[in-house]
Amino acid sequence: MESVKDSSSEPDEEGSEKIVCRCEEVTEGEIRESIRTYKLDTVAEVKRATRAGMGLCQGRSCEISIKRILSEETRRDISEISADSVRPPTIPVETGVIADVIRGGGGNEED
Amino acid sequence: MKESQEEKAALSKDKLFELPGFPDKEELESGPVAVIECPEEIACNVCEAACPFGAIEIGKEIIKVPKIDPDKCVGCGQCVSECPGLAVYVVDLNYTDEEALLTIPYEFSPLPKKGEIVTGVTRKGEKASRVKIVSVDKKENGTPIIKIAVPKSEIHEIRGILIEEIND
Amino acid sequence: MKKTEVLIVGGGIIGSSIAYYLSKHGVEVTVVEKGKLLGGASGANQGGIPVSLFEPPLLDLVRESRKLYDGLSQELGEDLGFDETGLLLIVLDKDQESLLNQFGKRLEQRGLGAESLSSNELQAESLLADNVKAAVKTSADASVDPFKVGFGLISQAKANGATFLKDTEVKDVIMSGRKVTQVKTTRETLQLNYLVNAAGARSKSIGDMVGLDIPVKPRRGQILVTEPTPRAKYRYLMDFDYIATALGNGDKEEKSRRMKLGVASSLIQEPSSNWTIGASRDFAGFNKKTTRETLGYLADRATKFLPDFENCNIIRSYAGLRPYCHVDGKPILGRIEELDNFFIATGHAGEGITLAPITGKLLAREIVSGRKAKLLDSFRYSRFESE
Amino acid sequence: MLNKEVAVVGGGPAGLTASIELAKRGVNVTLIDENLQAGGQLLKQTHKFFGSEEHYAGVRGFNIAKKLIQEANNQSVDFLLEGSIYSVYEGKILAVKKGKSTQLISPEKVIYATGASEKVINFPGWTLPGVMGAGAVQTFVNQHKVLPGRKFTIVGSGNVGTIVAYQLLQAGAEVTAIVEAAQEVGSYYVHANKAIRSGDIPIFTSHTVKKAMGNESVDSVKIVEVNENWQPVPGTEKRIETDVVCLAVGLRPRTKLTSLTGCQTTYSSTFGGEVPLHDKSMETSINGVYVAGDVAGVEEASIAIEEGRLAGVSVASSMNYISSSTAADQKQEIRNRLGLLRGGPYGEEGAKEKERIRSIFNERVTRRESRSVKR
Repeated sequence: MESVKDSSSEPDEEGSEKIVCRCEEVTEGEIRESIRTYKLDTVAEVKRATRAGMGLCQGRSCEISIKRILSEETRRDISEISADSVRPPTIPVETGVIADVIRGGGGNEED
Repeated sequence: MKESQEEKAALSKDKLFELPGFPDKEELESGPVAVIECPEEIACNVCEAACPFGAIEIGKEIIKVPKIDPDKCVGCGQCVSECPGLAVYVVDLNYTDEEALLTIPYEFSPLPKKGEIVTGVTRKGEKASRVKIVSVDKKENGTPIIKIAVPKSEIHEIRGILIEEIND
Repeated sequence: MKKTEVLIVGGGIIGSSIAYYLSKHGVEVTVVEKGKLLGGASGANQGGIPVSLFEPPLLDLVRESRKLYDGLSQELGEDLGFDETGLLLIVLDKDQESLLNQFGKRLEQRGLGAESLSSNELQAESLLADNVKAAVKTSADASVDPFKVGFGLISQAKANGATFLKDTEVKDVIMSGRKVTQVKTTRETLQLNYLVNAAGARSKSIGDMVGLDIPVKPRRGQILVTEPTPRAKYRYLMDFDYIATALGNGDKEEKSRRMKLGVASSLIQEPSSNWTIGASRDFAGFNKKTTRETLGYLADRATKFLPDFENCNIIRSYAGLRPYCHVDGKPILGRIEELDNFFIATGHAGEGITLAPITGKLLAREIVSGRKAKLLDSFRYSRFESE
Repeated sequence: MLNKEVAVVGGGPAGLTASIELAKRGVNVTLIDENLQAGGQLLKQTHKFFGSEEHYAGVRGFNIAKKLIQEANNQSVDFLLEGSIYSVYEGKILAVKKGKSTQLISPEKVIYATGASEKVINFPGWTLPGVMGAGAVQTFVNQHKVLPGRKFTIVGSGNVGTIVAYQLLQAGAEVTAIVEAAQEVGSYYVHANKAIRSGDIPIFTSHTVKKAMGNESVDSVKIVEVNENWQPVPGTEKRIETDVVCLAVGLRPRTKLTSLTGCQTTYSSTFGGEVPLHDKSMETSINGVYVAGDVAGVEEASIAIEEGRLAGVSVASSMNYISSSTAADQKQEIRNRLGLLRGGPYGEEGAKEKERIRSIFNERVTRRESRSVKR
C-alpha cells in the first residue's frame, strides 16, 4: 500500500467517470444533468430520460444508486423517493416461456 | 489498524479483564480455565449448552454476555471447539515454569503437527513469539482445537498461530 | 395569480410538441401535467412511425409529420434515433399473400415505395421464419426513440421559455362567456388566453369541464421488450394482421382469442438494439397493468415471425393507454367552434409519436395565426356534431 | 394451472421453516426455489451460526441447510426446484419458469420468503472485472472452491464483510484491507477479531473507495478518508494492490414479487430498503399473502428461521389446520424466541423497526385487500 498525492487531479465531482448503470453505460454525471434539466424526481423518470435501469439486469443494482442521486439532487430523504413500479417479468425470461402460457404448456385454460 | 477502532476489532487487555467471561488473576492461577472473549450482547448460547460442567452461564435471555464459573470449569476445551465466534480459549498458567498452555480454536488447513514450532499471533494479528504445538485435537463435530505452549508473559496476548517457514 | 398566454393540459408527446412549436413562434406557454412528463402513453409505445398503413386524409397528415421528422434531430440538437428503415410487412397465412400484394400495389400507386421480397430474398433472411410466406418492404416508414423525441421537444421548448409543471392536475376551469379564463389546478390557479386539451386518454374529463363531450376513451396497448440482439437488416416488421386489427377494416372477422385481444405483431429494433414486441389493443379503463394472456399472445405471435426470439430474453413489459376516439378511431384536432379559445389535440390512438410533429406545428399555427389549417379539416371536433 | 393450498416462494431458511411448519400440520405445501437445491444463502456459509438450539446454533450454515431440507423431506414438503417465478398475474397467479416452459400456480395462500439482494456502491472502475459482491465471492470460494483472485480488498466491515474476509483467509487468499466508510467497524466483535487475528488485516474506517484501477481487470484500488459528512478528505488517498474488490455494503429486501402482488410497502433504512408492510402474524396488506425472513426486513438467519415458522403457523391456522387457541400458543412461543433474538445492541433496532412497521400497517391497512381473483 502506498499513499498517493492526487487530491485535485481527478475532476469527477459530477460523476462523469462514474458509471451507475452498467448495462446501458449511464454515468452519474448524465443522471445528475437530466435531473436538473428536466426537474426529475422519480426513478421512473430518470429511466425514461437516461435509460439507466433499462438494461438486462432490470435496474437490480442501479436503482438504489439512482435513488441516492435523486435524494441528493432533490434534497429529500431517500425514504421519500418511491420505488419504480414493478411489471412482469421480474427476471429476464425467454420469449418462448412467456408464450408458453397461451400455448397450453402452463396448464392454462381459456378464460 | 487505526487506534480508533482497535477496541471494536481487538479488545485491549484491560477491557478483557472486565468481561464476566474472563476469570480474575487468582482464578487464572488456580488451574486450566476457559476465558471467554465475547464482549457483546449477541443472541447466542452455544457455549452454555456445550459445557458439560455447567460452568458457563447465560440464562434464558440468550442475549446476555456469557459468564464463567472458574470453580466448575475444568478447562476441557469443549466450549473452545463449539463457540461459533471462535471467542473462547483455555488458559493454563501452570504448564511449565516459563510457559503457559493455551487452547485455541483453529479452522485452517493444513492443521499443524504436534511438536511443530509456529509463530504466535496476537488478537490484532501481529506476530509474537514462536510457540510449540503441544496437541492437535481434530474434533468430530466442532472446530479443531490446538494446545500451544506460550511464554507466560504473552499468555494474554497470543490468540492464534501462523504457520510460516522460518529457517531457524 | 400566474398568467400564461397558452395553457396546455397534458405533458405527453402531443402537449410537448405543441409547446415546442408555440415557443418557436415566441409564444409564452405553460404545460400542466397530472403525473410525470411523458409518463403516459408517450412513454409506453414502440416509437414506430408507420406511414404505409394509412388511408387519406389521415395519410396526408402522417406524410407531413414524417417529413418533419427528417429535420427534427438537427432542429432539436438531439439524436432522436430516427431510423428510416422502412417497414417489412409479413404474412404467415397463404390466404393473405394476395391481399398483401394488392396492398403493396396500392402503396406504389400512392407514391409510397413498396416492393415484394422474392422467395429467394425471404429465404436468405435468416432471422425470418421459414413459414413467412410473403413480405413487402416499404420505404416511407421509420422509427424513433420516443423518449428522445419527447425530452428533445421539452428541452427545446424550455430553452425557448416554455414552462412545464408536472404533478399538477387540472381540477376545474373558470369561464367567462365562451372563453376559458382560468384553470384551477391542484397546485395553483392559472390565468390564460388559450387552452389546449392534449390530455390524451384523459382528454374527455377536460372536455367535460367546458361542456364538450369528447368521444375518447383509453385503449390499452401492451408491449414486451427483449434484451439487445445484433443489429438486424429489417428492424421494423409488421404482421399483416396488424392492418386488420389496427385499422379495424379486416373483413376477415377472426374470432380467435388473439384477435379479440387485438394482438398482431409489430416488431421494432430500437436504437439500443432491444426489440419491442407489440401490439395489442383492449379496453380496460385506466388499468395500465400488463396481462398474462396478452403478453403470452404477443410473445407467441412474435416467435412465429422471428423464431430466434424463442430463446431471447424478455426484460420488461409495459402498457400504454392510447387516446382512442370511439366514434371513428381518428384524431380530434384543432380549434373548437363552440368556444373562443379552446383547442384540442387528442385521439391519436396508437399514432401519437407518428403525428406529434405535425400536430404541434399545425396547432401552434392555428393558435398564432387564428386561421384554420386545411390539413386538419377532416379531424375537427365538429365532425361529431353533424351526426 | 395448478391449484395448490400454499405456495412458499424461496427456499432459504425462512422458506424452509415455513414449509416445514405447514407440512407438519397437514397442509399441502409447495416450496418454489430457483436453484438446483434449496437452502438459499445458507449453502454458501461455512461458518458456524449464532443462536440457540432452536436456530441450529453452532452448526455451519450449509449443514443447517441440510438439516432443514431433510426435515422438509421428512414432512413431505413438495419441492419445485429450478423454478423461477417471473410474474405474479392478477395478484395471485404465480408464473414459474421451469426449463423452457411456464407453470402457472394458483395457491390459496402464499408466503414470500424471497430473501435479500446485495447493494452495490458506484465508483469509477466499479464495472471492471474483479469488482464483485460478497455473495459472488462466497459462491466462488465456499461453494466452487475457486479463488477469483489472490489479493482481496473488502468494502464494508459488517458481519458479511468480516465473515468473507475470514473465509478468504481460510481459502488461502490475502486480504489486503477492509475499507469502512463509518467511523466504527460494523460487525460483531467476534467476527471482526477472528478475521484480523488470522490475517493481520488493516481496517480503514472512515474511508471509502475512490476508484478501482486496472486495464483488463482490477489491479489496485484507491481509497480515501471521509469526514463526518461522508465527504472525501483531499490528500488522504492511498493505493492498495488488489485483484478483487469485494463489495459487502449491505443487503436489501427482494420485494419485486410482493410489489407485483400489490403489497403495500414502507421504506426502512434499518431493514435495507422498501419492506412490505406486515402484521404480527407476517401477513401483508393483502389477504392471504405473507412474508418471512429478509424480504420482511434484512436481519439474521436465526430470525429468518423463526419468522418462517411464525408465517407457517399463521397460515396453517388461517386455513383451520390448527385451532386458533393452539395457534396462539405456538405463535407466542415463536414470538418469545424472536424477542430474545432481537435483544442486545444489534437486535434492539430490529425489534423497534418491526414495531414501527406494524404501527404503519395498523394505520394504513384498515381493511385488508383481497387478492383480485377469487377461485
